[in-house]
Amino acid sequence: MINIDNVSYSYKKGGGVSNINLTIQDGEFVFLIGPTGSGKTTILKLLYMDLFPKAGKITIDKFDSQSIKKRKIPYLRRRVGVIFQHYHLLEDRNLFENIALPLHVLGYDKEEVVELVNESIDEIGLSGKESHYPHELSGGEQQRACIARALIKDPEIILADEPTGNLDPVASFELIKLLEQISKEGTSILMASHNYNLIKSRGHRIVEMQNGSVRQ
Amino acid sequence: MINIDNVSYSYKKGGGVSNINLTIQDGEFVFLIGPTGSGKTTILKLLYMDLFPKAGKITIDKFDSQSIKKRKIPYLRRRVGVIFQHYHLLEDRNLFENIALPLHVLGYDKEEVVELVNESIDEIGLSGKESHYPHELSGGEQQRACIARALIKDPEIILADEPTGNLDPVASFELIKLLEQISKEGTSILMASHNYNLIKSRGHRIVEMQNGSVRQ
Amino acid sequence: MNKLIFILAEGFKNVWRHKSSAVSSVFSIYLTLIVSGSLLIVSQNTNKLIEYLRDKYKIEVFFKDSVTEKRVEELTADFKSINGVNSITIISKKDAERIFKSQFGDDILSILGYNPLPISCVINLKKDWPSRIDIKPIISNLRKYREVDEINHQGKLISRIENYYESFLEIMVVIVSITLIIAVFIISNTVKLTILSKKELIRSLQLIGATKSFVKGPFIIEGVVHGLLATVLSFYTIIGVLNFSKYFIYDLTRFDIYYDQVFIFQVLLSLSLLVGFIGSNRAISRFLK
Amino acid sequence: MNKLIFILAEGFKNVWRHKSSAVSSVFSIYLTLIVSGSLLIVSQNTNKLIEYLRDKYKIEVFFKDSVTEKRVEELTADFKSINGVNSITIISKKDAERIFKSQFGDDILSILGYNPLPISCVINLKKDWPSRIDIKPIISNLRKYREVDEINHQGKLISRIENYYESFLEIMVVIVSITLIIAVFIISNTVKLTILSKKELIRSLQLIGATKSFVKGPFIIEGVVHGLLATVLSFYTIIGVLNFSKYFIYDLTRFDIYYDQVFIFQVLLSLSLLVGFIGSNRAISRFLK
Ligand SMILES: Nc1ncnc2c1ncn2[C@@H]1O[C@H](COP(=O)(O)OP(=O)(O)OP(=O)(O)O)[C@@H](O)[C@H]1O
Ligand SMILES: Nc1ncnc2c1ncn2[C@@H]1O[C@H](COP(=O)(O)OP(=O)(O)OP(=O)(O)O)[C@@H](O)[C@H]1O
Ligand SMILES: [Mg+2]
Ligand SMILES: [Mg+2]
Repeated sequence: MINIDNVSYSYKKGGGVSNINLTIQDGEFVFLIGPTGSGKTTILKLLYMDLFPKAGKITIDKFDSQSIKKRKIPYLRRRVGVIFQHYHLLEDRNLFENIALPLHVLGYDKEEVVELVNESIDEIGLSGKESHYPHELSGGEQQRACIARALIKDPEIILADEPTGNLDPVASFELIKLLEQISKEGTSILMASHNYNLIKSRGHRIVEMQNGSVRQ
Repeated sequence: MINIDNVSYSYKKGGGVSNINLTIQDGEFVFLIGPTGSGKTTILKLLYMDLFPKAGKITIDKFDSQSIKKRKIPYLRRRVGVIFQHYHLLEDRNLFENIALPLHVLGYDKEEVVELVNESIDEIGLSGKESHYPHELSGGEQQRACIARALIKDPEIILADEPTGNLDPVASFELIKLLEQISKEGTSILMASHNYNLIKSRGHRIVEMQNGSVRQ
Repeated sequence: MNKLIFILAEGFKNVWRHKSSAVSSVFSIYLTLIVSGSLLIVSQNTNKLIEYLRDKYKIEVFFKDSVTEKRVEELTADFKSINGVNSITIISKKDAERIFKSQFGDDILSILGYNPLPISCVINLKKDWPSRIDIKPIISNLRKYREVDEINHQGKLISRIENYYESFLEIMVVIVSITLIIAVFIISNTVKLTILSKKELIRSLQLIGATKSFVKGPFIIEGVVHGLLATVLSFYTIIGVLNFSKYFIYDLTRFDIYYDQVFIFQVLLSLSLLVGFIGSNRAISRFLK
Repeated sequence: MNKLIFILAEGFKNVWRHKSSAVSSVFSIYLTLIVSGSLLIVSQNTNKLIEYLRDKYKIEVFFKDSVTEKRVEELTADFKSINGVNSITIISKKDAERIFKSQFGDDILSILGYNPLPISCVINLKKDWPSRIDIKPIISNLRKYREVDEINHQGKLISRIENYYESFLEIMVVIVSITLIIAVFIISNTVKLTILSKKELIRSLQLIGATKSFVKGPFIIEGVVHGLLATVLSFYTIIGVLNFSKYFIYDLTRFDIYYDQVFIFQVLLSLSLLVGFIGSNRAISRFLK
């Protein structure tokens, strides 16, 4: 369960979010929309504790932003799968190694890693490109690799920031369906998106941001 | 005028484009659509001569891919404004410096640079954020900065690769209108996009790619 | 366990992946080790060098004509108790004859039929004085004896060498400390440069949920491998140069450079590991807030 | 013109922007210059050192008792024409008397009433032989004279020193060349490390339509500024150390180190600029295909 309780954050140079309240239950799928610069990415960063609220409190499962110790943050992040707006694939590792990294962090052994990663690459339709480095993949392929990397460790919470920006309509639709299926199994999902056509009328909650606040 | 004459290119690890034929007149606005990995970015790279065709010939104004000398490529690129799929804003320079860079390359003097850049930042609605570094801008703001950087030198040709991926619907619509206006003044524009809803029924030519070829 | 293997493997792979920066890094450590190693050898030989120079300090005492060999023996036994005197060699009339021959090319006996040369003795000074040697009290002590005719000594040379003795030791300490500080500094800088291009990797790992030690591990292993390479290279360089110059210097000055291979290797190794470890740790920690 | 200003400004700004890598870079150049500078001074003093050592070569010739002072003067005039002889000092009976006194503490006249010491002369050798000195022909030449009784010389010391003379010069040349190669190498490596983190900038500039020289310019200026800083630092270090050790060494050995500040500065400057320029150029060109 995710709970954002009256949270505010402001960057040194201005901008940020204020008085955000939002609760996401286990297995709930919530969309976050709003114009450029309205604070969607900021909320997601607060959730994976890359930023800490200036006021208010964020609770994710047993972790909360006020009492968590710095060295405990990695353990929070291991439960959260994040699809970043700017992918952060590692340029000096190939597709296979990039997707395998979260498993190495969790200490999986070699056979498990190979099996899980191959399966996942298959799923995103990139088999045969295991040895491609990020710059040898198309924009959409990189984005899919990021999705695979976020999902491979079976996270309890998924945070997705504009995951369809470089995907074609078919692939975008498939991603939504995949996420819906995962959410049915009990995973909470918060997804920021501009693609209103894609998300409307699928029956999920839509939270709209404007100028750093949630529009009621 | 842009002319792609039976061009093929293949990457070492496979993938690429084959037998592409496409002519874009001065002042024409052409959309390039197609699923992920179909070769859109590859065609754009061939046009700004980051890649060279393995077969066939590309002609852009007086430059052609078969006879151009390496040290002449910068002069071709100065006439072309490119909006890259992965922005390539410089992380260690702020918004102002990033947008000013093409003018410095062209040797504009200081006053001109300041005037033009401020004007352009105003236009994309980011005034007040001149001193923000790229990581201090939201995804959409970065994308707009890239658009401003491509347009500031008044290019004769604009190549745009998925320029609306991180823009909200309103901003995307405004971009299209801006590009239409620029194209009316005689600039050729080739824009790769997944956002079919945005580009359909605006009366521009749409070229569809599939598996590295143009679908007729 | 799996994590440990991964971290180790990553560390070794990194050495190879970043070949060109590895060369720079190893080279910086190498240079530092060469300087430190040379200083180590110089400082180990400082005492030997001082002793070598002090070996040349001699006080010659000439006795009056009337003094017999027996009396000289008694007197030199007395001299020995003077503070600072190490050993005494008596130069008998016979010895003086030989010296005369080598000095003037002629046999004094064959010229004169008898030997008019006085008995003398050479006083060698103790070499292991903790501080500077002052020969004045010794000389004045010797002058007290009626039987002593003349005293020859190289007082000026001695005081010149002794003047530098203390300041030399001080300078050595200063240079060694400066070198060590510079060593940490330069290594941490090289590692920082290397890591600069890996900021992205570090950030990604952190966002994926890697702990600090997981992120640091490969870098520190990489640093340690660089340190080991530099140790081996600098060790053989130093030993090579030493072996060469040892004979050269011995041949010219009869000064025998002292060195202990095992000790040098241990110092170089611990220096490179310590400094390399501190250096990489410092550099990574900057990026790991 | 505007471009030139921009490139210059960028170059200087970069030195500041990349402070920490600048420190590394300057330090590498600094170390290299220190080594090269020291070698320069050693090589400039090699001839002086050889002359200093050769100054100590002396051949002593003792004449037979019967030879008169006048005849000795004639003979020494003869000796002067021997190949390799520089100057000759005659040691008369009076001089020998004084030497006897200093050696044995006694006045030979007061002992014997007359002076039995032979006349001798000391032959100084020419110092500026182009190659190794061989004294054997000189000795055998001297032996031909009937009037000569004994000849003393330090043949062994001379041949020891001369043995090293030639190989020493060869070794100097080898070391200097190795140092220079290493200098280019290490600087190009440091610059490469610095540029590695600026691959993105270079690529962006190229995609925007910047010419090669526009991209290279700021890097080369940055490199040149580093070179200048290193030159100034190393110059003052070398001069400082020289000034200190000059007096130290002179005091101990009377050997006066020769150096020419202006020349040293010129060599350091051109070395750092040349090597820095080649180094950065090489490093950037890799990323500029
Ligand atoms: N590090 C930072 N320093 C200063 N201002 C920042 C920083 N990061 C973001 N901002 C500003 O905060 C505001 C919100 O940014 P945020 O990234 O949350 O927007 P967003 O909703 O994700 O937008 P987009 O849809 O374009 O991704 C923007 O105006 C941005 O300029
Ligand atoms: N440097 C490279 N080396 C090898 N293969 C490459 C390289 N760059 C691209 N490819 C492959 O070429 C194909 C076409 O890539 P391209 O980037 O042109 O696709 P795209 O149409 O732009 O896709 P997207 O909509 O995802 O951006 C893809 O299958 C990709 O994996
Ligand atoms: Mg965002
Ligand atoms: Mg693309």
